[in-house]
Amino acid sequence: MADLSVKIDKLALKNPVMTASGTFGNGVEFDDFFNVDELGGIILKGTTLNHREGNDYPRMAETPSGMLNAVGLQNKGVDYFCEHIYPKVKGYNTNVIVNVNGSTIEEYIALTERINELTNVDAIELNISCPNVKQGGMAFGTSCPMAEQVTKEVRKVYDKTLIVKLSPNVTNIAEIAKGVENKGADSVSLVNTFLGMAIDAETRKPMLSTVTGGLSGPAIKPIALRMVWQVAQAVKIPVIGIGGIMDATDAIEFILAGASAVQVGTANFVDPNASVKMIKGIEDYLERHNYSNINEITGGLQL
Amino acid sequence: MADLSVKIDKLALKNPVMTASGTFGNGVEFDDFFNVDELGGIILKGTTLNHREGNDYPRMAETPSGMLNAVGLQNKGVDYFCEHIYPKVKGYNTNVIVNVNGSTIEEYIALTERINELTNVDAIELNISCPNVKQGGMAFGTSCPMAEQVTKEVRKVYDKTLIVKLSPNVTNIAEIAKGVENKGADSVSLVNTFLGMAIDAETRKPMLSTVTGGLSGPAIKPIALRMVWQVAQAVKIPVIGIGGIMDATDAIEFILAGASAVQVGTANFVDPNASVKMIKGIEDYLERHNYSNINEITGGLQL
Amino acid sequence: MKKEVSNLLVTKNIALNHDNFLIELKADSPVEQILPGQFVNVKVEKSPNTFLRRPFSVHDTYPSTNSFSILVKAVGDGTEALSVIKEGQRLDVVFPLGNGFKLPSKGESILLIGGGVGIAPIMHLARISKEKGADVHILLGARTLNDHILIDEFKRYGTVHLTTDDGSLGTKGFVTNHPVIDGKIRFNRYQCCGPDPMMQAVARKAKQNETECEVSLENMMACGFGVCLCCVTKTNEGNKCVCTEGPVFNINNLEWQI
Amino acid sequence: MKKEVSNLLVTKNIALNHDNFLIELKADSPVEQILPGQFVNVKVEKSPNTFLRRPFSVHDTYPSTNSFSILVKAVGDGTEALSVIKEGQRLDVVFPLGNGFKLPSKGESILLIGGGVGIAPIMHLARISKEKGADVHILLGARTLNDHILIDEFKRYGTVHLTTDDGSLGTKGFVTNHPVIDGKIRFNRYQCCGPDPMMQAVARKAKQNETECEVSLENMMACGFGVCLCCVTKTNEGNKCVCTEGPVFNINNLEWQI
Ligand SMILES: Cc1cc2nc3c(=O)[nH]c(=O)nc-3n(C[C@H](O)[C@H](O)[C@H](O)COP(=O)(O)OP(=O)(O)OC[C@H]3O[C@@H](n4cnc5c(N)ncnc54)[C@H](O)[C@@H]3O)c2cc1C
Ligand SMILES: Cc1cc2nc3c(=O)[nH]c(=O)nc-3n(C[C@H](O)[C@H](O)[C@H](O)COP(=O)(O)OP(=O)(O)OC[C@H]3O[C@@H](n4cnc5c(N)ncnc54)[C@H](O)[C@@H]3O)c2cc1C
Ligand SMILES: Cc1cc2nc3c(=O)[nH]c(=O)nc-3n(C[C@H](O)[C@H](O)[C@H](O)COP(=O)(O)O)c2cc1C
Ligand SMILES: Cc1cc2nc3c(=O)[nH]c(=O)nc-3n(C[C@H](O)[C@H](O)[C@H](O)COP(=O)(O)O)c2cc1C
Ligand code: FES
Ligand code: FES
Repeated sequence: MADLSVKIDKLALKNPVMTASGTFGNGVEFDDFFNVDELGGIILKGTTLNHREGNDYPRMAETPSGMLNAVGLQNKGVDYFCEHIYPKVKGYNTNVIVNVNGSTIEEYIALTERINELTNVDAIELNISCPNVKQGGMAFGTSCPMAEQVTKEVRKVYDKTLIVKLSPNVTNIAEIAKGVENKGADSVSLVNTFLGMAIDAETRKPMLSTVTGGLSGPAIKPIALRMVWQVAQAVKIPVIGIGGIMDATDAIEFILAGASAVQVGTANFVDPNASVKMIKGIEDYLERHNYSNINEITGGLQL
Repeated sequence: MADLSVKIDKLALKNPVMTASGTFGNGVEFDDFFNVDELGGIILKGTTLNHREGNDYPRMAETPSGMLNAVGLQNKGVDYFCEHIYPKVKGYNTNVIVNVNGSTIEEYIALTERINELTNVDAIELNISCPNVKQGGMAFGTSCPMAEQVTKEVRKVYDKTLIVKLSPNVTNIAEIAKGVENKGADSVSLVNTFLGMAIDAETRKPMLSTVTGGLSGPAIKPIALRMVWQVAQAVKIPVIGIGGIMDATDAIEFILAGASAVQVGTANFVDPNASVKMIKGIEDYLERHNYSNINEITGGLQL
Repeated sequence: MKKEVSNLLVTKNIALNHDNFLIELKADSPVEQILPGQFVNVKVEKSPNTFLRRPFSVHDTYPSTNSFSILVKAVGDGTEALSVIKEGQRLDVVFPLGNGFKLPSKGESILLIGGGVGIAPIMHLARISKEKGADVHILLGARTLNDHILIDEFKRYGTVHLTTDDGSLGTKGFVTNHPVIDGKIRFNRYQCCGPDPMMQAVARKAKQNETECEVSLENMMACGFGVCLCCVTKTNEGNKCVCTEGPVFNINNLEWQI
Repeated sequence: MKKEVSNLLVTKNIALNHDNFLIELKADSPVEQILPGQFVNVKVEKSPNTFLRRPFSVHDTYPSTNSFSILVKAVGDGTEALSVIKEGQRLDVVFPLGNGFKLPSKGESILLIGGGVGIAPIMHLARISKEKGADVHILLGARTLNDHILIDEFKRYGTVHLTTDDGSLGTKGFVTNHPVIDGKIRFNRYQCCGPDPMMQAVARKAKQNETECEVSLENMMACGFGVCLCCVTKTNEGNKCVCTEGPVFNINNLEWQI
């Protein structure tokens, strides 16, 4: 059997399949379906310093081959996380990564410091790309100087693996990737959702309470793949590919484009077993093509 | 029957349905299917100063609810256009608009001057957003100063209606729209295609000869709609909505978001009659909702 | 009962009228543990405009054949694709989901209220409630005579009361116009599933009559099992997921303006 | 013939073997005017991964019933969805598209070469060529005996020669290994449809034997009627659209490295 293990900085992943923040709850919701330990890693739901109620309902709309969401980082805040969620997930025998969100640099720092205390959290994913919050969020991810600054400050207080999650809503994502690499990011993950919108023509109302929301799913895959390809060529740190990955073939495409690992998002809703099936599918692909190690195809696009 | 006529600057459209450049040939290819004069306007295939062979085959790949293209502005150049194509289209009783492309400002100007001589060309659409050419193209559309400069220079030599076609591959499309408005654009049309990519996992090769290409179709509709909404709020000139518009409902959504008119692109491939059917569909919608004039719903999103 | 994703066999698809379809699915595991009010999330194949799964209440369970049914009203592409599914085909289903209705104690009088396709979970609830020894009353509302379905089946589990908007069957008007709701019987509980305005009207009656009241919500869902946080409703403990902390809520917990 | 978009009735769908399906479609307009080598572009419903139409050669026309057929090989989602279409259903088809093969003069000898599902347009071409009074030879290549289909039908219109990769039927090897191609008969023309490597091998033979040669290309298409410019092939007059200036090309016009 082919060796699927990959490294993202200090993080050892038994395979390149992780699950994307906000689409996998805290992992425990999947215990009924499969053994979460089989995954390369899980990124928990976006956490903020303080409790957030999130946006009003309706928070989602289906679109062609995709969906819009406007959850708005609903979560109970980091104290609740440390007390009630961390105990449930710290026993997982997979990489547990917390998705960190702030509306100011100070918030990012305070939150990171709290997460840093949790021994079994192996890395943080710095979310500078949430399109669904009024303050902060995507503003950090769409400005190169701001992205650099938040990375630099968080780096100062965090020694474990720091992944920065990039926004696709930019003119030049490779530039931002290089910027955060320079400021000490150990890895970049991309993409977060695209800012989109849906209207109900009959009622003449927006489909989301917030008017705009984040587009995810297969619809965005071609753009996400292009961005991963561009970023992989621009940086030396490992790239984590995200965006419309539904099956092993999609995952292989991102890996060929240069991703060291992938995150499965919206696919978890369509098929709760999508991520774990993907591992098997990647194994089959490698075997069929006579590769003994996943690394042999990373960035292996034939030009 | 409701009044469907709209105005884009000096251009009177009998209805808001136009067809998008590069997806409608020179109109004549549709003569077998329906009477092209029924449309509000047609935007002809992208024209350049000199003959262009375009990119190598393969030039297209299907993606979830969309397609990538890498045609690369194949056309026989403006001389051929004036001599051979213009005579065929000048008799159309609809607005005939030429899509103008350059790799330098000088080329844009020279081309515009040539088109300006053609009495029956009612407007030009300045394409500063083609992702499929090495030089110029999208570079003009993704930089605000460059977009402004080309608009300003072309404005100097062109008195008829000047539509500037915007690229969606930017952080802040409203800013660019405002920029070109300030430099004299009479209207903005958006969006052009999103830069995307597809890989054949089995062969490990890109699906397009150019690796990346332009994504169009329903997949991009939520993002295009959001951009039209943002731009419509930012500018005073009429906005023309483009992006994944397949039927009358889609068109109404763009109009509610603030578009004065729409362009039908990829839908022409899926159903050659899509554009003309859309006119009927919009009529039915207005009737069903008791509107007597299309203008009553322009920008009529209920917040 | 553990949630599962299973490829279930369609053993029946009966058109009850032009837009309501009763689809029976055979499971691999015992279905006794599915609770009245729980729902399932169905992947719709061959429907290009149906990307996400579609949620449907469990209409009833048939423990002897390890089967359960859903009642599907064709309202869009996904439900239309389901309406033509054939016996022998398979459906990929995540189940069972959600919390379910409160079950009555022996001797309690309960009024189960269903409007439109909201009658779906009422059958299962009525049957189990009768088995528990409750005095079951079932109040069903529909637009016209022709929209009323499954009345005989409901009669097996309780006293059936009917309303139609146009008066073509039963009491004319909404369910809340039916005399049973303000009548002699002091119900221990109203349990209701239907369009939001109907459930709110019932909730108002419940307040007036000081009767406990549960409603089953149908918020738009992306995942159905508590991970996307898209399906929330406001409660007095903040936003709660309808798919895991509902779909059944006691109206006292909801922030409804009634 | 004017191009049209029509909702055509499926009058037959015959499985010829496990992956080849002959679908007959009834048109509203007379089909005599469809030329051999022309193709149609089919909208595939209920196939979520099939966004664009799918092009298929006209296999033959049946003027007495205003019908024509296509031969579909199931290779992906779109063709698989078509393979299960039933008599009585309808298909949305744009037709006829493309230029068509050159038709022979009376007394000419022609060799029509088909490989794999590339045999599709050869039937129509063979029938019309025979009607024109040509001496028609048909050379069909397939992987094995079981992949050869419609041989008896082809025999009606000319002398049939067969090859298989494994020698299980006819000459072992590729079509270009068959003796007829270098044999006694000096053909006026080879006309060929099949996988690119096969057509290129045939083109090489044609150069060697100084024989006129037409090939039918299957480039990926978005529109099928000349507006998207996606389907181009390099010719000595620059890029040409396969959908309007082809699919049939004289090899002298192509920039093939042969
Ligand atoms: C917990 C729950 C239980 C349900 N039980 C049943 C049931 O037993 N029987 C039944 O027929 N239906 C039930 N529904 C509603 C059913 O899920 C929707 O009718 C279905 O998803 C519509 O899919 P579609 O593709 O046919 O329609 P679409 O084309 O997606 O939409 C058609 C119309 O239905 C509306 N709609 C879409 N999704 C929902 C939704 N989740 N809730 C309400 N309206 C929606 C849309 O706004 C639109 O107006 C339930 C929904 C939930 C959340
Ligand atoms: C002018 C023309 C005539 C054709 N005539 C016939 C015919 O008579 N009978 C027949 O069975 N097929 C014919 N084809 C090929 C047929 O169009 C494809 O097999 C079909 O589009 C595949 O669709 P799919 O959704 O099943 O496969 P997909 O899932 O889209 O693709 C499956 C595989 O087929 C390849 N493929 C997809 N589209 C094409 C294409 N246009 N040409 C070649 N390969 C493709 C893909 O690269 C992939 O490897 C013709 C194609 C053209 C351009
Ligand atoms: C409902 C929903 C909630 C999300 N919440 C978060 C979040 O809290 N933090 C974050 O970084 N990304 C969040 N995302 C973005 C995903 O992690 C992922 O980047 C995106 O959905 C694209 O991947 P996909 O196409 O595979 O879904 C969310 C996405 C969805 C659909
Ligand atoms: C095959 C193809 C060719 C195109 N060529 C041009 C072009 O020459 N000039 C231009 O401005 N836009 C061109 N476009 C972009 C379209 O005009 C349109 O902006 C885009 O496709 C989005 O709309 P849609 O989703 O409705 O297709 C082309 C698009 C396609 C698919
Ligand atoms: S639908 Fe995803 S949390 Fe309820
Ligand atoms: S397929 Fe569009 S031009 Fe040929």
